[in-house]
Amino acid sequence: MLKYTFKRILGVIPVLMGVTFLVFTMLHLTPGDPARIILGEQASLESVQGLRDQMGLNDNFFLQFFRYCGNAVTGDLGRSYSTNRPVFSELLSAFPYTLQLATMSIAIALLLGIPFGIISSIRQYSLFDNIVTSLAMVGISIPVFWSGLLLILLFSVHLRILPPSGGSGFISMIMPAATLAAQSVAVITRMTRSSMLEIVRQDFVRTARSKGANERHVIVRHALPNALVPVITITGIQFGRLLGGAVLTEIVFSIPGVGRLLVSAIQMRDYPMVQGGVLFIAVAFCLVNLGVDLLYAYLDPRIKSQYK
Amino acid sequence: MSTKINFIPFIKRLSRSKTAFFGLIFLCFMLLVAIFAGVIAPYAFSEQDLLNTLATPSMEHPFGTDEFGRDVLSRIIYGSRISLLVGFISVAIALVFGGFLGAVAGFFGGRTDHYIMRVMDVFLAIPQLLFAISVAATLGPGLGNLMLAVGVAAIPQYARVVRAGVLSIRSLDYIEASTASGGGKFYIIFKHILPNCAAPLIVQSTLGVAFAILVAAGLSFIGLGLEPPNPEWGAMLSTGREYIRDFPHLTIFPGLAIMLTILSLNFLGDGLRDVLDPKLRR
Amino acid sequence: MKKYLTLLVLALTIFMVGCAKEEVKTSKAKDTVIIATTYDAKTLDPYATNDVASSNIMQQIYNNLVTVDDNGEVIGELAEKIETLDEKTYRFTLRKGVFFHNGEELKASDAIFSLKRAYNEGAAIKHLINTIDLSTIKQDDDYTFSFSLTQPFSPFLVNMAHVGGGVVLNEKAVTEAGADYGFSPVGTGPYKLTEWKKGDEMTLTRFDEFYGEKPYFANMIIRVIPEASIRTVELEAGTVDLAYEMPALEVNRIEKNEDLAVSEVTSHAITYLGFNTQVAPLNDIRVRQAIKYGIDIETDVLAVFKGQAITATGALSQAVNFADETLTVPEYNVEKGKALLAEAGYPDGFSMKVWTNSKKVRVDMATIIKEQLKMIGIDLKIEVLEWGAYLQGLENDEHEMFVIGWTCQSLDPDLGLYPAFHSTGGSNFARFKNAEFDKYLDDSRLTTDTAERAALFASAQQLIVEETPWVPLANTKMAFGYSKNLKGFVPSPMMYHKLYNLRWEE
Amino acid sequence: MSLLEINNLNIDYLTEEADVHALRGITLSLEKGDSIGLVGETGAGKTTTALSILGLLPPQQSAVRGGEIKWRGDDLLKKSSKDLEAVRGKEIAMIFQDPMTSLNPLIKVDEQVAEMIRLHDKKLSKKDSLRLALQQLLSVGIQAERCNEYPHQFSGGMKQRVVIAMALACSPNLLIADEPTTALDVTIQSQVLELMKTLIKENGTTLIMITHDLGIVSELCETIAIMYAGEILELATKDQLFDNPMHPYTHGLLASIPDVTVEKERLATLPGLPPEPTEDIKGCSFTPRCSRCIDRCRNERPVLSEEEKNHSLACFNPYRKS
Repeated sequence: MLKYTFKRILGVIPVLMGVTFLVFTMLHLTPGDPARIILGEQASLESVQGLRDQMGLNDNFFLQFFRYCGNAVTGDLGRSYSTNRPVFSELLSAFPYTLQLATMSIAIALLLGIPFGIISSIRQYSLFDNIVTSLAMVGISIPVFWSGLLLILLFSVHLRILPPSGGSGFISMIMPAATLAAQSVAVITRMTRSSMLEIVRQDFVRTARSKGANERHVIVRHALPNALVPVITITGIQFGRLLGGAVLTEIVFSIPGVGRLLVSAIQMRDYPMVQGGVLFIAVAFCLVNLGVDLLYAYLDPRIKSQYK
Repeated sequence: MSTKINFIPFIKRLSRSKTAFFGLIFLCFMLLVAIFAGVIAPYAFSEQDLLNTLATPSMEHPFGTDEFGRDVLSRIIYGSRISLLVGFISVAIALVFGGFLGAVAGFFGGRTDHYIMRVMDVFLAIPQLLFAISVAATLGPGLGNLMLAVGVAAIPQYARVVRAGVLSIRSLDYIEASTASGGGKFYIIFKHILPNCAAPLIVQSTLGVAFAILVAAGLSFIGLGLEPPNPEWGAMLSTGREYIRDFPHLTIFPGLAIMLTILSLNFLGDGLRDVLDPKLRR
Repeated sequence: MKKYLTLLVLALTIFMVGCAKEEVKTSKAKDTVIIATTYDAKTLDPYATNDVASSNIMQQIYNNLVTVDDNGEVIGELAEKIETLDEKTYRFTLRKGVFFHNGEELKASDAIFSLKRAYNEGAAIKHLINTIDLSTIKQDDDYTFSFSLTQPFSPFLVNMAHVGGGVVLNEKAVTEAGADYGFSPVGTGPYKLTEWKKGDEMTLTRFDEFYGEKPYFANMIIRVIPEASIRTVELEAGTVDLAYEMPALEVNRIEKNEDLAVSEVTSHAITYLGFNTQVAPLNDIRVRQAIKYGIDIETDVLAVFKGQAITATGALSQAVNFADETLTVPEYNVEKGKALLAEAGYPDGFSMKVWTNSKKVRVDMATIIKEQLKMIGIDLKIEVLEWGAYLQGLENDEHEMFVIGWTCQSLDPDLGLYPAFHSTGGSNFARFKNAEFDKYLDDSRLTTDTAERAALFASAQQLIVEETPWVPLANTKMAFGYSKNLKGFVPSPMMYHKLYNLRWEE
Repeated sequence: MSLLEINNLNIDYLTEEADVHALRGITLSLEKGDSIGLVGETGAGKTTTALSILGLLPPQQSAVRGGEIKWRGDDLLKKSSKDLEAVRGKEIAMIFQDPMTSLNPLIKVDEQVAEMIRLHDKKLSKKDSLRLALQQLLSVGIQAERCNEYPHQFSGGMKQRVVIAMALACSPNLLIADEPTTALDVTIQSQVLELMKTLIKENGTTLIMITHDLGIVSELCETIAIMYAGEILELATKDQLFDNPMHPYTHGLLASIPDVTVEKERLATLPGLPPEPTEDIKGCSFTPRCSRCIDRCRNERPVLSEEEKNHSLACFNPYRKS
């Protein structure tokens, strides 16, 4: 298991190198002079040229790339062009917001999605099932930047019970988390439902019934743990997606998380920030995926034995 | 998994699911709206009336007017062209490139497979929306760029689906027979292998169009979409946001358009999966 | 199942940790004022940036050598006395007993250090002070120093009043903090930085050793809320006391609210339609004028800004000193426009691209202008460029028509006119080259006589109206909403306000 | 009172297109200590019979269209699910066909056996139940140190041993074994059969054995029921059936068994296929394939009735000895 974990971590390195190279190339193809952006439209041409030299922007592309990689290994992701603060500390200060948002939405998603999925599968084709599956589809289809706005309109503007912007604090995260969770609830409900439906047809569930276990015991003890294995996987994927992809929700609710930081960095051509941010998200993504795989092995002894 | 699709029973089976049927009908409706936008729309999408801005819905303007007095209904109608175009073309881009890469990777296996899939891993390590944002920012605004951004970001998914399909078919007898009888490799890929990946690809593509429309709307929402005065649903929503308290119609109608279109595609995709994927057939 | 329970416990722990953040602060006695802005500051190192959001915070933390009073006259701030030794040599005598937030006393060495640092490292604001001849800086004693300019430059002192211009930093603090100085700023101002959650909120605390009048509020929280509608909601809910940048719709709403008040100020910012005067057909003055006649500026400004701007008459905002008040809004006359175009050889018009960036009012302006110019036969294609690409494109001469903003960063018009229109100006995106104009501005720099300068600036402004390198569109008005109990808010046209004058009266 | 009595049981499976008639009037009765083998082709209704006894038919996809299953005189079809649960495992246990899939992959094998024990003895502690489970597993020949492993670590034969241990853990009165050896290698098959034989003898368990293999039945069962298309066509003691098969179908079946003592050019095969299970059959279901079919067979349904002692038959034109 340890060996496997180690191997997986090693496997992440080339991916991260690739991500770095990809982003690096993209940024260099992007029109816009970072020196000019830093200094603003009023600064003189000489100042801009001087800054370009100072920042090493006039160097060879590959020189810049390898210099960056070298620094990144030591944990130095450079300094943001726009704030001159270390990119890493910028990311660290934004990350708690994103983390909180992501954990809250995943919590909501699991708390709603799993029970909905279970009930739906037990009462397949019932009214409840039909409503839940249709709603799940709506949840997947609804754009967060729309549902978020509607929630703000309802709960902040009309009812005045929740703050419209999600800065710090639990209360102000409720609405963004709910908005973001809609899709995850849907995904988890559907996954739980289909997984349950598949598992319930399995022989060992019939075995459990033949042992004289009651329906609840059969579901809770036998069907559910097996059905949840793929649900955990998809939850992990969702979580990874939320960590990096909560951009729109963060924008709608003015949450200063990683996603918004990154989008504004992209818009301001803050190269080190974009570079570091994407790398950060890629690392988080890879770690979450690794975590999911390990979790998978932890939950399913069959998988675990493959890794030995 | 042979998937010679017979059209008539296929539609019949599809329409057994009410939701899939709804999806199909609504999608056809939107396609018609998009094609005949010029005929249906009561106004031109850029026609301004600075004396009648931000009007609430009325007989004259069923969905009201925006901040330049442009008819919201007409803009939504013309906007369907953009959304559907971006949705379909970007998926086509992803399908062509991803499909090709996946087929090559799966068919040749070995090193080719290894390298192609490692590159795909790199793409997959960046969340799709974020990747699309980065590409869109690199390319700048414009219809083509928007399609490209959304499409490129989706390539790895299709590569994976096709590769998995190819792997499951590659070892089958008739492929071996075809190889033995001297068919060229690409001939075999195109003649035998790809058609047999059709079912998962059709499902994936239908859901993919939905996701592409969603991503495109998201990009427009943060200002990485088309140049004005092009009517784009996400951008309309973004503008409406400023007026949401007084003139919610600017937010509600484009939002509904996005949601219903995506919803119908998702319903359809789900129905298709039920019909096409024998494993899940009820 | 046990495994799932283990997981659940683990997840709950992570969740708690994730949510373990302090709740919103609310205080009983009103000792904290909460202000909602649109953007977060980038850095609090005054030499590293020149953006309004950062300046707005720095205004509370730092003091300059000089400042501008309500009449636009330069007066000393940290400088007790300013002497003009000759037409290009100044001597400053500092106040005594002024302390920095770190306990250090203000010395002439700090001021000299600051000027040198601004000159050497302050690329973002160097244009404000680059006329200083560094070799002439001379320290007389702990509180007195002097220097000369490379040439006489009458707007010099006014420029020094800009936040990034004549600000005085503490040498020790800057040296100690190194590259991270921007996040641990040390000034002499009435407030000091205590906490900064990037992109979320910043807390400033009253500096008790401040040399001047102590502020009323012990704490000031500046929250970043990008959406205007949300700033209003929070203002109405009382979770915010003062909200910046209120658009017209929100202003109407606030005006109707008995507990809230609105203040407005015309900013130095101007939105204009620029022409690249070096490319055909825009190099023909008749074409430029035709376009000017083809735009119904007054209606357009109303439609886009909804009353949050006044229609521009010239290249300078009326809030800037020496702005020519005799100028009027250009007439809207399609026929005249068509005639001029025909005369210039374009009876059927032409098509052309117009650039803008994603700033909403600019895009909106471009959108409306596109529709109107169809009437005189010009077909515009709007290209929305990302800001960096936009600036680079302008620098590389790839532009034709463009909608952009320009801010005169000082009360003196020199910074508004010289960079934008002088043939050697660094931001002359119109590529305007006019010897007559150059001469007016060059002369204005050499004289300190107010009447003489007024005449020179008036001629310069009229010349621009005639030559039309720009069609000036709007001078933005900024509206601020705040609680009726909040007193002492005087918005500054420079957009960085003296928030230490705020008081609370129930 | 018989231990188990099935009377005219009719069961349909419900599909979107039509109802599938899985059982068309099964009648069967078992006394304590009996061992009966249900033999027939795939789709004959053997497993359905077994599942219906335990009430394990999928509730939404199946329907009882009549009949009764009496266990010690009580109709199992009328029992509440709670009462049924007390019967399952405790009184009637079942061994399923595929040992690969009939164990829960996430639970260790000893715990799966222990669970069976605990389900029917609520007072038992987990520790005690595990101890009992261990004994049970030892008795089916599983080494003690392997009892704490997961099913995927076991071979197929070992898994089936676990399943058997589990089924017998509560000493049930009736054991239903649904093709317990089909999924196993031939060598393992005999070992497992041997084990079952011993255990059943030791415990005196009543047995219903489901198989398509007459050889297996002859080893384990005293009585044999030949099933075809949801019906029992012939029911007789082992000896009588092999000596004197009366139903044409049984005849065919026996003819298809290779007999090493007699050299034949070809094995006999039954021509044709069983009827569509959705079809409503008026007469005898075997008619289309029957070589002895008479007119009556097509229009009237033969009912299982005792032809000789311990030998019942549903046929109008059976083979008769002499």
